Amino acid sequence: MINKVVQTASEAVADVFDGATVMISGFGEAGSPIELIHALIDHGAKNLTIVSNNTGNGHVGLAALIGNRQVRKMICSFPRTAHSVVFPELYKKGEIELELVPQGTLAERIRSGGAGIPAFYTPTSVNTPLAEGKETKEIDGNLYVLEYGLKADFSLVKCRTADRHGNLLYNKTARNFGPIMCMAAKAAIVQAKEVVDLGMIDPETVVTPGIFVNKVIEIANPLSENQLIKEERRYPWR
Amino acid sequence: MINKVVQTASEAVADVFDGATVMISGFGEAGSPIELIHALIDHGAKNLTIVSNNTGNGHVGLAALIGNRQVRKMICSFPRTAHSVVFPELYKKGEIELELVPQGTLAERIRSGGAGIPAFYTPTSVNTPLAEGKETKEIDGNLYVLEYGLKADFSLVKCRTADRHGNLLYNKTARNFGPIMCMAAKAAIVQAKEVVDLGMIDPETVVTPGIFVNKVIEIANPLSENQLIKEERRYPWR
Amino acid sequence: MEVATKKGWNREEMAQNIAHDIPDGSYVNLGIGMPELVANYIPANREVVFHTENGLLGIGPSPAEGQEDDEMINAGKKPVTANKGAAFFHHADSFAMIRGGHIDICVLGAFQISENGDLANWSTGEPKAIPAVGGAMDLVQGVKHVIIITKHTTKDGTPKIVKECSYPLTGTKVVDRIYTDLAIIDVTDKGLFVKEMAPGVDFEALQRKTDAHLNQY
Amino acid sequence: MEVATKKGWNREEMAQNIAHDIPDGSYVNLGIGMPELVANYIPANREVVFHTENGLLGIGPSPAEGQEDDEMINAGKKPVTANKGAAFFHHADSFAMIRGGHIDICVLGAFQISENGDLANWSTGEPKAIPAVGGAMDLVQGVKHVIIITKHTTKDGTPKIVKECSYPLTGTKVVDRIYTDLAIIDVTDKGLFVKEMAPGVDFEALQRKTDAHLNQY
Repeated sequence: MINKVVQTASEAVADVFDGATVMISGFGEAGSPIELIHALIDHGAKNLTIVSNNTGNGHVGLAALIGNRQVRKMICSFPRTAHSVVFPELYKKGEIELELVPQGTLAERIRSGGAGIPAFYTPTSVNTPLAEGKETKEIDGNLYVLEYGLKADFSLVKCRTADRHGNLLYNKTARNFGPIMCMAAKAAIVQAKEVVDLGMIDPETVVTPGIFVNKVIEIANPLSENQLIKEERRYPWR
Repeated sequence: MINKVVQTASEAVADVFDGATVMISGFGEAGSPIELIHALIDHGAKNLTIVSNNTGNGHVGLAALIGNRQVRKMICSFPRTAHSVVFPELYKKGEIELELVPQGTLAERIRSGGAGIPAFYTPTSVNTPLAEGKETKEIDGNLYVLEYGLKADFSLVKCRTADRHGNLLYNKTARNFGPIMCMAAKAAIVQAKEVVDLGMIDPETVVTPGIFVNKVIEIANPLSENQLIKEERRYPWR
Repeated sequence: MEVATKKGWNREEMAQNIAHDIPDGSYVNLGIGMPELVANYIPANREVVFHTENGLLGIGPSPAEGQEDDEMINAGKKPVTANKGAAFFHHADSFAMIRGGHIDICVLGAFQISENGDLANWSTGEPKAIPAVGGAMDLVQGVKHVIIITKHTTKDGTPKIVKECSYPLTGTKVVDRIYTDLAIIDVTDKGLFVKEMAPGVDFEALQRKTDAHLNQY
Repeated sequence: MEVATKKGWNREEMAQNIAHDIPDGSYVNLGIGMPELVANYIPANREVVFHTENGLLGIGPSPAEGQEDDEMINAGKKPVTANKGAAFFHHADSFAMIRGGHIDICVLGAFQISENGDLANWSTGEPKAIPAVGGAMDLVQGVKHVIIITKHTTKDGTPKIVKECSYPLTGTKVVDRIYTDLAIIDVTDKGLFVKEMAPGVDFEALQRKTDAHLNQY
């Protein structure tokens, strides 16, 4: 019997170890698995390498994880956004590492990691500072940069609907990095707004097949990061 | 106004030129765009390079296209299947070229062609005859083979449902190569069992977004390749 | 001649100039900021599909106040809606559209554009700045027509269209056309050619505000 | 000793041996032909998800006669059904599952297996034969546990488990375990180890029918 559903967020993230690489879904506020991130803050794993498009907002979610000094290194495409305050401060003090990756290359590296492709050539970043020190190759008269697949020990992902096999549906633009991060992780940990009975998800519409998912937790009423930022909340709650 | 729907199969394939590379969806009998292939036989374009997983069955569809001597070269993973008779005969006579590609490498090369990835490394075929003459690279202690993205001038694809923007839904395992072949072609030509009004396809369930599609034709009652083979039919009909 | 500058196009007119040149049926990606204005001026008889790299084709009008959805945003993290015929997809598929040459046009801002079409628009290279690149490098490499919308000079009058970019590059030989407040300029293999000037702008004045050499058709 | 051969396991028993060793919750890909039998013998208290590389996870039982669907087939082009919890996907995603190490077990046939786990199962190398590879090379590289189901020898008694393969290779050092009609053999870094023998088979007889060196645990 396959049942990937667990009962608490702390159980979902219990296996995360010090030094792990953790991918976190979301683009800005959309698709960020805030309850799982907060459970990881409670859990306390340190020296993490985090792969996520941004660096979090305000003092909740990913920003709070960074603020709690659990993150050694960020791999992302856009570390400064309107509400990003924690990462910039630590970065300027030299207290957190940054690997800056063009957004499409980041997505493709994650998808490649999940698809067993160790490396690929891309036109993106050719002749720019982000290609410095990287192998290049001329193919059909054009120059390309070699980029390596990215894998993770864990992914924390938010979705809309899940079943006990881990089949997933997403909500609108909150889909973003979720499907490829599930693919690229040894253990994909997913928070779903609803867990439905097996057979309730049409096989034609499954976005992430369960084979890519390891644990599912239902968070029926996830917090709104936007709302928490407006209210200037901080995690751990004080 | 975007309206990719055309009225006849011959209009759909009218632009195919001699020497073109044409991808054809389908895995065995499932997902083969038989009406579009027959229109291409009527059209008569020659010296084609065809990318398709198999080489067709009996004397209809892809097999009939090959039998009509329009194909110079096949790029495929499994050229001999139970009902494949035309290709083997020509191949043994040295009258058609074959590029044999492992099935997963074929799929990834097509996807890469569509995604702007000119080349990638894969573990598949390492130390086998199919890697001979290909570049290899050691990454993290393992050996990988360099494979190149595949693009096409045209793709002929079968799907279940389409709208005038070219958004597509597929039917069960007939999905197979359709979505990636739409991506990899300069012009993706699609036969759909039904064309529905714009807005009838839920944006969350779109499998092929219309951006990858150029022409759509409704074939409400497509022929069954299995049935034609049982009946020993031949195209052109005689 | 200083009068000419003031007679240039304003932001809305610059966006209109671009919108006017976008053919019916195009797939278009708009960068964050000034490029977003372009969507407001597509002529009513044209159907243009807007792509946002965070995973949506078919962006519709901004939602009414109170109708915003945290999980329905564009690349600039602003609330959007979806038109009929829209599609959602994940990031790798979204950038397959970009890198794979499926988007017809993107409209981006710029710090500098060189006379051979190099673009610098992601970093001023200041040592203390936090670098952030987003999808800019993917867009300039993959999209068929890369269009720049920018003021012709910086606020202090420094030319943005230069012989060679001094800021870190986003890509080399990638820009196809530049729409400024003063002119519309094509980037060609033979150099920069002025396609159109704003009312009241003359060629000599335009050249003086431009570091790179300008040609007339 | 010839009697021993006849006392070996039959095809169904070979498939049962494999099914018995597939853990609850596994994701499994079955090759075309004899491997397909394995699906019939999964113990009722285990939930195993079967993958077919043409684009389906969650294969169910064969359809009733008259209920077949041309567009619902497995890799062997046979009609199948889908269980609750199934998912359809395209070929690139399907092989991402395979190549990316997401499938736990695959069961394949073989022409030859070498003592270091090399596998030859796609071509006899005859010059006039039409080569066909399908997904075999992807499966052996990507799947976590590669299991072979095969008669111990060819019909004329030639060993299939050999020191070195003479047929064109599918992959090197890829096989984890071999289930034959005579024995179950582990491929380890230290060579081939016999895990179990069929009733009536003794080690010396088994070794005589095997070109490669066999070890006992």
